[in-house]
Amino acid sequence: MEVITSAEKKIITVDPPEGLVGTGFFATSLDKVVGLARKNSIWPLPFATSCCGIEFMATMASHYDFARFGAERVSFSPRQADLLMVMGTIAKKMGPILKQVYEQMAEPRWVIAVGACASSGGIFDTYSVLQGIDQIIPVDVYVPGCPPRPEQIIDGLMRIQDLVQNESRGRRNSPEYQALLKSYGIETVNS
Amino acid sequence: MQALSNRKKVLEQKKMTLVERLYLPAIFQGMGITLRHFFRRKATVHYPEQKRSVPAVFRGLHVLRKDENGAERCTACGLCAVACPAEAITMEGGERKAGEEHLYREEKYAVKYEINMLRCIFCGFCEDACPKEAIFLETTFAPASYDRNDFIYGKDRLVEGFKRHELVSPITTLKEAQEANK
Amino acid sequence: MSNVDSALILEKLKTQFGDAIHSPEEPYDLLTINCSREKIVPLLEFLHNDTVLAFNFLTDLCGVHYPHRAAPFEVVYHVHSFINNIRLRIKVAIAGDPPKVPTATSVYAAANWMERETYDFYGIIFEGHPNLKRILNVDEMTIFPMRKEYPLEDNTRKDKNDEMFGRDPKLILAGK
Amino acid sequence: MLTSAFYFIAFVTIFFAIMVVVSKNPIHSVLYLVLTFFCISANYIFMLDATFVGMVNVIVYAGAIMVLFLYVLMMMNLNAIAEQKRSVLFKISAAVTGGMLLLVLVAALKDANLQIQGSALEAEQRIGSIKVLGYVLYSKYQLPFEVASILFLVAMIGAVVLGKKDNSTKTIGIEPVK
Amino acid sequence: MLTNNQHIKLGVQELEKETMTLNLGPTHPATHGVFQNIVEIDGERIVSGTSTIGYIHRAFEKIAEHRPFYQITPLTDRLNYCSSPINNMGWHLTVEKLLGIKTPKRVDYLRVIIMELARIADHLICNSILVVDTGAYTGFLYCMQLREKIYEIWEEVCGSRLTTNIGRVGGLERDFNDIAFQKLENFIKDFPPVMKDFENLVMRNRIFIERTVGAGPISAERAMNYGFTGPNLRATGVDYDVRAMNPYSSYEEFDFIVPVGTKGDTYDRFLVREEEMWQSFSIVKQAIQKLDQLADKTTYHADVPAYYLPPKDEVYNNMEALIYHFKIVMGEIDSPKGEVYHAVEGGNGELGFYLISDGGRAPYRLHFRRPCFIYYQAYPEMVTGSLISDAIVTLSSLNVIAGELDA
Amino acid sequence: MTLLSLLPTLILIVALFAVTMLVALYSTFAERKVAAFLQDRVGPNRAGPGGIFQPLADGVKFFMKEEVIPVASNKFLFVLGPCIAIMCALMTGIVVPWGDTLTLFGASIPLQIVDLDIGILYVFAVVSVGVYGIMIGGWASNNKFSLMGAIRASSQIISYEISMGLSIVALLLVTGTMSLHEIVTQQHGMHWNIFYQPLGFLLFLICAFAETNRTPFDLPECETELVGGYHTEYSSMKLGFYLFSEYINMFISGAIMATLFFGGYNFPFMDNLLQATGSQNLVTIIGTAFLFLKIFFFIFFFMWVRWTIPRFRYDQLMNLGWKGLIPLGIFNVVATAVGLLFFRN
Amino acid sequence: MIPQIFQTVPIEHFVYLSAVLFVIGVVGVLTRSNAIIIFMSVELMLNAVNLLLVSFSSYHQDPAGQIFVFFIMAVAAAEVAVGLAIITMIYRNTHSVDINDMSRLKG
Repeated sequence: MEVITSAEKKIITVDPPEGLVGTGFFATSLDKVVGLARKNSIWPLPFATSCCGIEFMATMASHYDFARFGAERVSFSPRQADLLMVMGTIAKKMGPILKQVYEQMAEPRWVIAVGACASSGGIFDTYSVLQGIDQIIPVDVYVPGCPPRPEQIIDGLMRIQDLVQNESRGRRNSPEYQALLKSYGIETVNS
Repeated sequence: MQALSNRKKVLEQKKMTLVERLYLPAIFQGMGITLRHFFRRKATVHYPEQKRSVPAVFRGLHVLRKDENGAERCTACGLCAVACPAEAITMEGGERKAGEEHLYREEKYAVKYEINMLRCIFCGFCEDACPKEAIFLETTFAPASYDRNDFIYGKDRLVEGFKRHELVSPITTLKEAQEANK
Repeated sequence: MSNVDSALILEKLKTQFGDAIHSPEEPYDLLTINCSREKIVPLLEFLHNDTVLAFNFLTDLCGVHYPHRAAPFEVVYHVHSFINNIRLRIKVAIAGDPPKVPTATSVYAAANWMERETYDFYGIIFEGHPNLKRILNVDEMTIFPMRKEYPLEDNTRKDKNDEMFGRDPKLILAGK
Repeated sequence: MLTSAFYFIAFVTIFFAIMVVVSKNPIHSVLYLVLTFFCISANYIFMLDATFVGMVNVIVYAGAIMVLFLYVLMMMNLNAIAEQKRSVLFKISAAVTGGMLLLVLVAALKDANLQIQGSALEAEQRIGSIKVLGYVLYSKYQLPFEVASILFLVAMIGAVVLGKKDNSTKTIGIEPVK
Repeated sequence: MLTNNQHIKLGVQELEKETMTLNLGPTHPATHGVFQNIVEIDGERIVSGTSTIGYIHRAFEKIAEHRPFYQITPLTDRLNYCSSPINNMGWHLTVEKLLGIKTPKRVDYLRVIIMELARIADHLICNSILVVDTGAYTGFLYCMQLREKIYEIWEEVCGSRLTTNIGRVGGLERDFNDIAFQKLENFIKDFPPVMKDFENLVMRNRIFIERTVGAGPISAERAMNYGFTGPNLRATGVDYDVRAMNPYSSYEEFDFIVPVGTKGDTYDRFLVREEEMWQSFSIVKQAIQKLDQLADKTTYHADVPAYYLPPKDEVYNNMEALIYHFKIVMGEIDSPKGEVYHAVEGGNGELGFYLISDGGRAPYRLHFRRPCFIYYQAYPEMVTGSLISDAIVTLSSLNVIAGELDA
Repeated sequence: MTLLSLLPTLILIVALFAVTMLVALYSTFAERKVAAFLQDRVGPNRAGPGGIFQPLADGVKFFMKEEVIPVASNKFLFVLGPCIAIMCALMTGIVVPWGDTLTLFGASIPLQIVDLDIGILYVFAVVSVGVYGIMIGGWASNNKFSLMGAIRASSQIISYEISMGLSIVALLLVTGTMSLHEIVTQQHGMHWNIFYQPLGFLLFLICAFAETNRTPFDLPECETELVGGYHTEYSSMKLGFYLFSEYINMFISGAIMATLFFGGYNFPFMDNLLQATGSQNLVTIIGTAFLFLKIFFFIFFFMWVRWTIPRFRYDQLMNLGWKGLIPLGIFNVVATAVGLLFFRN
Repeated sequence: MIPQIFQTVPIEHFVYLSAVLFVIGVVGVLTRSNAIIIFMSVELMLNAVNLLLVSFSSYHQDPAGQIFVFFIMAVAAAEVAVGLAIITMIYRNTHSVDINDMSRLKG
């Protein structure tokens, strides 16, 4: 049993249910292969609302080249994306839309909160701004900075890659994960 | 409308010439340009293996500096917290006890000093505000992490000497800048 | 490039509108006049249509809240004459609950959203506006957030100690 | 083997054809019709050795005409509109009419002289091949060919004129309500 | 005869409604930010549209009433984040106007360099995104490389790439160092070839011309009535430019032209922005020349000890400096009561700051005249009757920055 | 017809299937690399040495991704759409002559699965059916963007099929046969059709762009307007099928273009080589290699164009098709006919 | 080369098949009220005739039958182009493609 450090959310990747996957060589190496494959093929959905979006453009651009990680196919359709990159301020008016986009994404999905605004509200501690997107959707990785340098965004992606690589295939069906989603009031499609 | 200043210059939309109407010349010209880039040296910096240089003044992660004797400079005056537009700094002052002179330079010091890196916008006002040159923004970064509690940086991670997350190499020299475009 | 200056504008306006225009000032070289609520649209129309003045451009429109004044709200118009390159600030003080002022959309199309924004922030009703509803905030909002009595924060933030910033959290919660 | 293949294809063709008529959703109808055409083309190609006609059938009917139908249906977004229901009596009478027509057709064609000519059996050339068809088409049937192309041209122009959106014609047929 | 057919609805409105409602945004890829356009389309043609904004409303103006003057600079950074330095400078110029500070020539020139680089950066983003929206992605990346060079210069001066927080009341935070000038020189060397490449890629390409000519046109009268400023107004043929009409920061000494278009369509906006970039480039070169000619090589802020932070070593040794330091940081500087409006030519047009000060720590009221917010309301009118593709290129060419739009 | 005699054909089919898939798989990788290089970037390089496992990673990810079928969609058709798309893409390859004959174990095996005497028509038929995949998928998604993508796709493909047909008609006037094998054989010895039909080739090329939905004709899926176009609602391998079929189509159109206009597996000094070595097998293999070289060039060309120029607007695309290419196509047919009349003898 | 099918499947079966298809088309025309489906039923009838023509042509080894199929296809294509244009036009005006609604074009 491996615990991914997340005190707030307590995401625990549990061992897959017995009988479904044994501990045999095949299952574990399949897990590994799938992990490796997913890791190198993360298609981001840039939910860019403000300044961080411009830095994301810089990350996509030649100098930093997000593509090196297999992540250059930006898919604006939530169905096709693996990673929701929330970049920029999420106002309360935007919150439901963000949640809807998250719900539309196909499992497995990951979320990265890029920049101060998305992670915590940043300097905008105001009546109209959501103080961190983790109030409405579960977040896997936070990237600090306002806006973060492209290096930091890439760093965040690499954190995600670590997470992706080590995730067991059973995690998305585990009761813990279902409970996590339920705590956010998100309907799960598969169960 | 009449010209408002003597600087006006009208840009006419030129009619397309016959050659331009044929699509292909412009397309081939464009393809020539992209092909030239195809063989050009790539601009990409292979982060994380290679790191781009940033200037020494870059506003990265905060450090609480010590003086030449290894004593903490901070005196918990709170100016940095006041200057912080994101209200990300929290501190608690304490009186220096006898025998701690080698640890703290002034009579007052920060018992607790926390910066919420998720709130911080790295504007550098704390550095400007500090009268003791204690807080300083380095060229390193706060790394991404899985847990938001991980971003409350206490003194353990702020005081000078803590191993930093080196994302970029620190200083650009003039010579490097001159060579940058060769 | 032309001889239109503050004095001329003022003189023209005085002859046209008389007492509706009052207390002109010129802080930082920008002619500022106060106008009564009833005359503001005719005034803007006059400024817009007058061939000499030709204030063809509405630069800005915003509200200000002075809770301690008799007329607690003020709508400030900045108009600009491109040809004469001169700006003019017009202020309309309004009292009443809700505060009401006629809309300038008939003169300047640009006023549309600016008035909606002002309504959104201060609750100033622009009478005759084609689509006066909230623009920046959610429709469900009940307060007019820019009024001085409402706090900036919604107090959901937990990661700071207000005393650090010279504020007493209790007072803030009480809306002071 | 070929015989059973024929009966299989025939059965499938009839099934799809019936589905065309009974499907509620016009888009499904179109798709079933496409399948029907495929089956008929399969008949041409595999049973009747008329490959060229078969291919042209696919290209023209499945590839062009039915795409056009589908296009029009999608553009109108017609699946949302419920079709008016005909009465059961009407349907029964239609079916009876159809059945009687079938009887007549079968009766009429049953006694046609369907002997295969002996000479044809020994023919060297495949009559379905492009060479033969081309030769016949451009010699014996040249005039009809030309006429058909003129018909095409006229139809094309007609379609363009009809389909052209003109604001002045927008109200045709609307006024009569009084 | 027809009355029996109850299901036939012959109301004209019913018949007219053969349109489909399409929702562009708030997360549609073409919006490049967040705002919503609900358009009624008939086939591919837009019949009507409405815009909804406010999806990243951050209450700048309310925050500004709670922050001391100097802490408003980071807010302005996030207003039009494509050209933050212009916003910074605009704000500082406003405060300087309020406080009556006159900046030295060298400061003016340095500021001009920074602002014109910002304008180039802004227009680069806008034009290259326009080209991306027409389908050609590559030009965008060439432009982004150039933009990266501008970032490097800013970084050298202020220590940050995008949200620069550049400048202080009375001057700049620090002087340009040699590396900055060297990078500036490199930029001057790099700019023409990259721009030529970019222009050759699309400017006379028939596909691009046909996509943009006639897309989202607006007449000069309507544009002025709608409060257009900046390149979008200039594209309609009105040469209104704050730099030329009400020069600030010594712009009157520079030799530049104000390019205007003729039809006010997307192609005109593209052309105007392209030409403005060349003009900005020439201004930067002139500014460097002027800096060379100045005898003064070290001044980077006005001599206003009450408003400009003293150097750190003085804070220790000089009582007066220490007092000023505390006063400035606490935001307790002496500011006069008064109202001031100051405008600069931002990336998108006249960026105005209407500041009411009651002599207190924070502005009593600070209103931003955000050009995007004002001209974006014309968008439904501009796209009505055009195709969806036109609407999208029009949107990109208007360069609507969500941060500035929603404030 | 014994099973043994079918064996080479079966092997050929399997090999063709495998090669097509492989080429398509690596075309996705090549696309990303080419795009990156044209844009001064390096492209994917983390999955395996130089990133060569990138397509495999994508494939595995697709397979392991959750299948989302929108509630409001028509489930059967929703699944059927991508299947049709990829099936039609795969079907075309069987009439293409991939090489001359190989002689193995005494039996001569032509490197073409079937040599239809109406091969071109077959290609045409399959291509025209391929649009159903897009239309059905787009319609079944029950999403407005998808529907618009589907509508655009159908009208675009119908329109461009006409000019494609016209360019082929002109070509057929020259070749006098519809069998792809014969067309290739005729071009033996550098009598490539491109020299006789330059305009026809240009038309065919443009139409090939349109039929494969590549920029500048990628309106059905143009992401800045329609989010994802017809495949907006698709996730996992069903999306993979759509993306894949695009690359297979590119590969096949490259093959068809090489076959029709660039001599197929013919290469310069073919006869000399045959004389010198006397080994037909060697020549065949080199010929096949040359064919693939030509195809790869076309694939590169497709990508090169895509990453260089903007896309058309819907009405401009129609204008170009109906008012530009079709008249040109007709002109080409007439000119070819006149030319043949005067110069053939 | 003669199709093998001649030996096993009598031509009557093709006749019956096309007759059935034709009748299905007729029934479709009679029962449905959606103009487009009626149109499609007509196409089905045309195809039934085509099938018959091709089978006769094959069995009799006479290409004329297949030539006629081409003419039928040409006519069908022309008919579809014009017909669909008319339907589109009607739809635009009445927002319906129901033939019952079209009756009011009269007045």
